[in-house]
Amino acid sequence: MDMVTALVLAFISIVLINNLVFTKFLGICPYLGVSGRIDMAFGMGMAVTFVVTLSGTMTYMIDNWILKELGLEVTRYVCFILVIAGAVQLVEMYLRKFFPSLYESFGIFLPLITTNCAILGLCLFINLWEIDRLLEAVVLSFGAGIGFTMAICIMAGIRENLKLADVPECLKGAPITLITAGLLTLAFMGFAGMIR
Amino acid sequence: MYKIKHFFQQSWLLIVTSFAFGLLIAVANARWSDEIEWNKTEKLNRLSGALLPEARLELYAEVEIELDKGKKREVKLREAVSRAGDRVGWTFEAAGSGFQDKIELVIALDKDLKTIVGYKVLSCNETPGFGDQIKDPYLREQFEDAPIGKFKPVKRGEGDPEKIDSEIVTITGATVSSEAVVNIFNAYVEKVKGKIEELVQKQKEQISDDKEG
Amino acid sequence: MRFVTKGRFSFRGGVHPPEKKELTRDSEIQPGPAVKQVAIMLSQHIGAVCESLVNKGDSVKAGQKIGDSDAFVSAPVHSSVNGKVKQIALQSHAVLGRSMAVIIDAEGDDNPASQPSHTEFTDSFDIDSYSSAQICTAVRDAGIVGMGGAGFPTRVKIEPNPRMPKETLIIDACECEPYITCDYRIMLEWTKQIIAGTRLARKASGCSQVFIGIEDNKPNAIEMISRTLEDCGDGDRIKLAPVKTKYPQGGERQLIKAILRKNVPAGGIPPMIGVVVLNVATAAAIAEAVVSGTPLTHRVVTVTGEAISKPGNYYAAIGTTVEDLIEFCGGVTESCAKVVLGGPMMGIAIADLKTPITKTCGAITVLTKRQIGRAKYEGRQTPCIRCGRCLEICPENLNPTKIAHAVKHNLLDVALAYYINACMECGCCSYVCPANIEVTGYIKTGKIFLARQKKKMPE
Amino acid sequence: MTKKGETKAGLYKETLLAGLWRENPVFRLLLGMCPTLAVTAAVKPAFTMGCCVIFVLFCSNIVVSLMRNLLKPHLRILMFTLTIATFVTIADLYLKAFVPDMSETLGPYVPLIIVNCIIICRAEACASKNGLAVSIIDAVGMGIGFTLTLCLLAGVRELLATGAVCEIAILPLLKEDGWFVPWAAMSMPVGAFITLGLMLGLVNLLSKSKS
Amino acid sequence: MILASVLELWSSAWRAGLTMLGLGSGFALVLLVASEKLKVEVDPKIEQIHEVLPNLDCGACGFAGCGQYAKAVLQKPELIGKCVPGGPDTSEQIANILNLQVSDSGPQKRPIVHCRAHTSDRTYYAAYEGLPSCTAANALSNVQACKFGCLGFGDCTRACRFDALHVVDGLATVDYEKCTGCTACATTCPRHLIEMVPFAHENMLTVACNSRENGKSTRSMCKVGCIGCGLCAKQTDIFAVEDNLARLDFTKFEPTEQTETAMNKCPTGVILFRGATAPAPRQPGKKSTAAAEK
Amino acid sequence: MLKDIAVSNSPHISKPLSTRAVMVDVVIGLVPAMAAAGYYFRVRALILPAACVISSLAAEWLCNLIRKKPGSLGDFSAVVTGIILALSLPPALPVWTAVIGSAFSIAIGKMVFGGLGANIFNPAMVGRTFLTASFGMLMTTWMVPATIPAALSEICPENNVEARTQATPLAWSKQAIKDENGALIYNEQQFRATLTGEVGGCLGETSVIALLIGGLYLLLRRTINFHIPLAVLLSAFVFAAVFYLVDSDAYMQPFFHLSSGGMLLCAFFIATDPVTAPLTRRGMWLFGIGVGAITMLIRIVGGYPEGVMYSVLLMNAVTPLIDRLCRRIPAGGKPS
Ligand SMILES: Cc1cc2nc3c(=O)[nH]c(=O)nc-3n(C[C@H](O)[C@H](O)[C@H](O)COP(=O)(O)O)c2cc1C
Ligand SMILES: Cc1cc2nc3c(=O)[nH]c(=O)nc-3n(C[C@H](O)[C@H](O)[C@H](O)COP(=O)(O)O)c2cc1C
Ligand SMILES: Cc1cc2nc3c(=O)[nH]c(=O)nc-3n(C[C@H](O)[C@H](O)[C@H](O)COP(=O)(O)O)c2cc1C
Ligand SMILES: Cc1cc2nc3c(=O)[nH]c(=O)nc-3n(C[C@H](O)[C@H](O)[C@H](O)CO)c2cc1C
Ligand code: SF4
Ligand code: SF4
Ligand code: SF4
Ligand code: SF4
Ligand code: FES
Repeated sequence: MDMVTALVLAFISIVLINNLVFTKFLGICPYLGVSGRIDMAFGMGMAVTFVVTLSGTMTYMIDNWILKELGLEVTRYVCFILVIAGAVQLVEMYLRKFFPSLYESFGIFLPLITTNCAILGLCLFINLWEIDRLLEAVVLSFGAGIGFTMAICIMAGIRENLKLADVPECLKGAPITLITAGLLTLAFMGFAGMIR
Repeated sequence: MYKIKHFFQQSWLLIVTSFAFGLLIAVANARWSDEIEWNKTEKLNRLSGALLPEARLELYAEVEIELDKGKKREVKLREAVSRAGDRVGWTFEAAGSGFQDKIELVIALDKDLKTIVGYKVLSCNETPGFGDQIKDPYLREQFEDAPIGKFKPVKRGEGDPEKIDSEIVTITGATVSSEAVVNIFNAYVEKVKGKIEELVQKQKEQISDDKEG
Repeated sequence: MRFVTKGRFSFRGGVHPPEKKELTRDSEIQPGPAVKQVAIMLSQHIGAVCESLVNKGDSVKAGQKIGDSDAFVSAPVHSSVNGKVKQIALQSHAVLGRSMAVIIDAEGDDNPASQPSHTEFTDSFDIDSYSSAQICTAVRDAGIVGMGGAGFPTRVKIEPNPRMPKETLIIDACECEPYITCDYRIMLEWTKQIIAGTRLARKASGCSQVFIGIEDNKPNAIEMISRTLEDCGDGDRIKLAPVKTKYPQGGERQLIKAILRKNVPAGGIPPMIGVVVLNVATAAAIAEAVVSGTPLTHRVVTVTGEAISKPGNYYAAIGTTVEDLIEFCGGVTESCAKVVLGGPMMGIAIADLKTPITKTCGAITVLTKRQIGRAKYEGRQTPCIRCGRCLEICPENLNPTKIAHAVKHNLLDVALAYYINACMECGCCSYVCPANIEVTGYIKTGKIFLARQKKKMPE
Repeated sequence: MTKKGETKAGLYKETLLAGLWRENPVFRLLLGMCPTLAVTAAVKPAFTMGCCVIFVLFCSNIVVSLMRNLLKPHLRILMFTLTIATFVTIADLYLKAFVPDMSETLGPYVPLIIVNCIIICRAEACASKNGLAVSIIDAVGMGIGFTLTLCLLAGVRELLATGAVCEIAILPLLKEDGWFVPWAAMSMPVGAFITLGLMLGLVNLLSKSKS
Repeated sequence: MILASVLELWSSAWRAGLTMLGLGSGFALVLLVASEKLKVEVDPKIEQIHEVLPNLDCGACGFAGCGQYAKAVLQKPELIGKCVPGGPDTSEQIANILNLQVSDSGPQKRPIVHCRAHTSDRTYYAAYEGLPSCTAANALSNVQACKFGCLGFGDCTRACRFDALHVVDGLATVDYEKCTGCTACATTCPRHLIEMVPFAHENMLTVACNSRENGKSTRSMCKVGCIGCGLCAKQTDIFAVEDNLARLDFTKFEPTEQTETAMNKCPTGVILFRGATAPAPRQPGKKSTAAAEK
Repeated sequence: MLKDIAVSNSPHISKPLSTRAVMVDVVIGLVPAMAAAGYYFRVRALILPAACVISSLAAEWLCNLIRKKPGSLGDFSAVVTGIILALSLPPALPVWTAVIGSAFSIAIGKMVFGGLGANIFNPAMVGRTFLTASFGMLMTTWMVPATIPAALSEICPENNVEARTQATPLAWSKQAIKDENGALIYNEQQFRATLTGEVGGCLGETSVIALLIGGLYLLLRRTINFHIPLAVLLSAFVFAAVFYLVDSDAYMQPFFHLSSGGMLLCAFFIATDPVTAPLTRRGMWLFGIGVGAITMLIRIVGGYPEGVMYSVLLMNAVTPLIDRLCRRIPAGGKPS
């Protein structure tokens, strides 16, 4: 029971309170780039969720079960990024070959993700937070993906509305998206201190 | 056979570079690992040094203490030794959850384990302007020279921040963070004190054993 | 029980603009002006434009067919005066801008308005002596088109269509537009024609039930019609349905919803659910055409508005210009700011007063600045404050502000996604908007854009 | 991008200047936004970050440029990330060894340079297509452009958040009998997003009035 | 000495080196196998386009990564130029791959506005207070007396992405220096006033009117409209009057004496040049300077 | 021929209603709250609103100037923003802070999005959150109502201090959760105090009666419709009631939560801001429920005593999604 509570709390925490985009500034490039339309944003979010869950789990295992055992923590970054890049590429190829429809709907976002710092960032944070249970790492990774999806979908909704607004010419596009994101972080401060 | 050849044709670059880069990283690490280690202790030293000026820290022991709810935590006990070689106090790191995130402190106790020398914040992620005031003297000075024991947080106006006692007047607007500091003290200090006494006792016994032996 | 209901039938949404019917409510239908010249538009209906059957210099008789088309969806036009064809030329048209018209110089002492055939209408006719096909042919030959505003050829509406069998005929006697009273006067004065026309239309279309929908702000008309219904042979098939007074209760989709509790599919037309809606004036014209063989050359026009000196209802020759009619009513006062063909909600503002009236033109409303509203007149608009009023009143349950903004920013796919094509352009959303945004105007424009885009598609 | 310079020197200059303004990674290409936002609460970490990026960009551009003809398509991304990750690790170790407090402030954002979009972007767009010299100059230009932008942003934020720039007091604080009360929000994520947003707007405005 | 230190370094480093070697070759192997086993046939052009794209997957083009953009651009060549980081070079390369050289079929087409009336030349019966859009205004009758002429609310201006079209004093006016001939304006104008004309010369002669009203009506509505008098058609047969409106056959146009005379003879001065260096049109009612000299 | 006639699209008449009239209505609705504030906080209730309104107007004027747009002060929306911001500020707040807040509200909260009607977030709440994040201490320093005689104020021990700090009802609530004595701490007298407004808190939030009068006025004038206020209050009530029923020792009565803090101000004046709330009725219900629930979540579980501004901003953020979710279907069904 305790464990379930802990996992639920970890999930809520990473989705709302320590949201990667709003508090850790991770994955901003796709957040700005692919939030123009809701369907695209959702696809991107799903792809991130998938990859982040996969790589969060894998890097956790590699880090704790291999690198720490061998005392090779220095090569951590290299290993992480190899795992992520390789996994993303593999998954992409696999989907493209065997699930073309799935590939069409969200696989196309996969190559974008290798260079998305949300993925590597999360792996690093899991390491930094000294998570000591595999399950918690999995939940955190999954939650991070969901948090990203939520953030990017909210932004996409807002931007679809802003298309109908008379935003000053020089602020159109990235600037207003950034300002909106700023105000969103203000709003999300409301969740601060909810879980200690 | 063909396949192996094909593999090497396609991938030799990656194989070679990964080996080379692996070496490179390892070399850099080997070169700098001492500095990195040193930096880590140096920071502790600096902070504790501010608490216990003119003292040198030496790792005394690593002990495991049990916090509430059965959580166990490794604590590195350090002994502060003056130039003359006398023990002047103890320091250890302690952590607990604050308003936003984990708060990490270094706490210093005097050598007789009667009073608290003070604390320094190792890391905290509290809101600037609110919770990060736990770094300020207002809260810190209330602990200095306070007797070791349980502390009690009280609201401003209910106690006197100038008076050194077990009542800690919290920072308005940052009650939660202040209480977090108090809680860290309450969770650690007495347990650590017990451990140190145990260890010192053991050491003494050992010395006397040695003598006897 | 002749009344369908005692309660007030209605639909969701709608607005209550000031009625202003008192200006002309009690003015009996009078003959219109005798004019020197009429311009008979060759296009007075939805559908194919007529081709002129006469040439410059020809003499024509009142009631003579002067334009026709072979197309199914079309209706012939007739001369409303005796005279000589002066020329066939472009003339200002309320909807089409400039369109071809036969311009006829009236001759002799022929007073075009002195054809009060209506008053002589005898309702002692034998309905069984007319077959459905006969009625339809007569209706077409008389050039009858919907006189409620849209001008759809009536024959096409009432002719049985095996693909969409008709079950219900609704006579639209709501006259929900403010100011206008032409239908009301017809109901009071030419009740017999209306009932006769209704019976004929029912017979022609093969409908099993008939409703006459009247807004409950016209108790006299309700009384009058119900009395006449009792006397007529078909009375028990025809039911009277008083409906709540609210704009746009007379819109056919709203009327159907109110009376039958059925929705016409969005973007669809009533025949899809087996309903025919006819305006009362149309019904009256049907009776005239079938029983007396009179073509549609005159119609009742309400000339009204605060800026008209002598507002009233006139039986005017089609082809009379707006200018002539206004002058006939004593001209306009100083404060005149807008001349509208039709009512203030759906009518079309015209700039060229030489525009002739057509079969669909039930009213000329001349508004003053005060009526238009200062904010609107001076272009004092603010951005949309998303107050939601337009959503609340939209009878079609749309999201007008969203559609309007999408059109404004040329996002036609968004406009489509919010069902721009389901809008019937009733104008309620513009009416209520506190920001004075021309919501309806944007939507209309968007529809034009879309239509053009669609045309381009096949390439 | 390499078209305009006619002489070699012109080409180099063009490449160098491109990174500074015309193709400024932050303002124009909108790349590498995460560190831009995360480390700019104060000038010092921002500058450190910039230096790391210059170093990594420099090294990886050299390596990528050297091996550009040997790349196999299916291993390309892997090679790039491997190279970058190696140099980032080295940079990280260096910081840990010699600038420990900065290393601590920057935390995971140093390793995150690996996935910083600028670096992969330059590897792909420049180094893997151009010779050594151009790649190096491009790295320097881009790196400096990135660093300067970071410092600018950090300067504004630090000033408003603490009244100081580079920890040198500029606005007298109310606490210390001055008049300025720090805007704590500027050191929070809000400050980062809004300042960058407004700055981008300003840049857009400037470049438009210029053209 | 040196050897010793190298040896020492080696002893601490070989494990890391080997691990990475293992990892590297592992991934190399897996990816190699995968790339061969999981190969999907795609249009080689997509690959080619993908090659020339910067491969940043930055999303600036509005697509989810370069691959998607490559695919889209293959189907819709008008999307060329959306890749911001790639810039014009990339666009050019893509165009090459798609074989999109500008077809050399005749001279480039440029828009000509078939109206020359400015606000002061036109007759208005009423003030227009509707939406400032030609399409909206065109849906009402008689916003201005002439049903055929330019409304001047600039739907075309808004359609032009190259800032090459402006409403000057109520009349849409093309800036031929900026115009790229994209036809956006021509398809937008609700009055179909803008025609894409093959510009065989820098300046083209045109009858700048669209009114099919008879001469009398036209005169009552517009000071400068074509009254269909047919004087121009008498000069040369590249002019023809139809529906009260003179038309010029652009394909046959050459600047000759006859065209010059036709231009000068036109009583309303509606025959005039349009183009980058076109002379200012004659004022209505006035003879051309050349004619005056004679 | 007639002169001076105009043509335009139909309809040719319009309801005599304008944006300004709507905004003026809101100001009128806020008058009772301002009057109550004047009674309890004296000059501060004059200075703060004046400063906020003036600086809001100035900021809007300046933004329009920069954008070279025609002035938009005439629509009075900046006045409303200023007043609502002022009413949600602690009475003792220095004027310069209020000025920064209003400028931020208008410039960043509204004008960068394109001005009236285009903003995604409630400008006043944007300003307030920014102030809270920036000048936290000032924003949580409360003043004792002037009507409480110094001698009587057990609640405010430090009565001698100029800007007297007084615990607000919500602070009791937070304390009560910690001490698990919610049921004890809340009594009749205090409930009456929240009704009249004789408690600590933001300028315009203390008096329940004044807010109810203002809200009722807006409802009667149909400037707002009842969906959002009702949804906010209902969901907050239910949320609080569940906690109260589970553990009435620790948690306050649900009515306490409705009557304290910014809840009523929010329900009637802030959540109802048409610009930032959903358009459709179903959307309004969702929005209101969200605001109420998140407010209570923050109050009961979260780190702050009050969550109104955060919950409003959070729901503002998802308003576009709500609007999308609750897209209206035409009366005749979707066209095929
Ligand atoms: C933006 C903001 C940030 C805050 N950050 C902290 C914080 O870091 N630490 C803390 O103890 N309280 C913080 N608080 C204050 C808490 O919300 C809470 O009011 C306080 O801890 C308890 O109230 P008191 O200290 O005034 O009695 C913050 C408040 C706000 C509005
Ligand atoms: C918004 C709106 C309001 C209308 N109001 C009336 C009305 O008041 N009376 C009427 O007879 N027709 C009205 N119509 C026209 C009817 O919808 C319908 O077209 C007409 O009654 C059909 O009869 P007809 O073909 O005989 O004209 C209205 C249409 C719309 C779109
Ligand atoms: C409209 C409005 C919104 C508010 N929103 C918040 C909020 O989100 N967070 C907050 O701490 N206080 C907010 N306040 C202030 C609170 O209502 C209340 O006065 C204050 O939080 C009291 O709590 P404390 O003194 O215990 O910190 C708001 C006030 C108003 C009028
Ligand atoms: C009922 C109503 C409530 C409003 N509430 C607010 C508010 O809470 N905050 C605000 O800044 N403006 C408010 N306004 C004013 C206006 O809508 C607001 O400034 C816009 O958000 C600016 O675009 C309100 C207006 C109305 C009609
Ligand atoms: S005009 Fe269209 S959108 Fe507006 S209320 Fe009428 S039906 Fe609805
Ligand atoms: S009525 Fe006007 S202001 Fe209100 S939502 Fe509709 S368009 Fe916007
Ligand atoms: S040319 Fe056509 S689109 Fe352009 S302003 Fe004139 S009428 Fe409008
Ligand atoms: S829209 Fe195209 S064709 Fe028309 S003026 Fe502009 S560039 Fe030229
Ligand atoms: S730097 Fe591009 S996603 Fe983070």
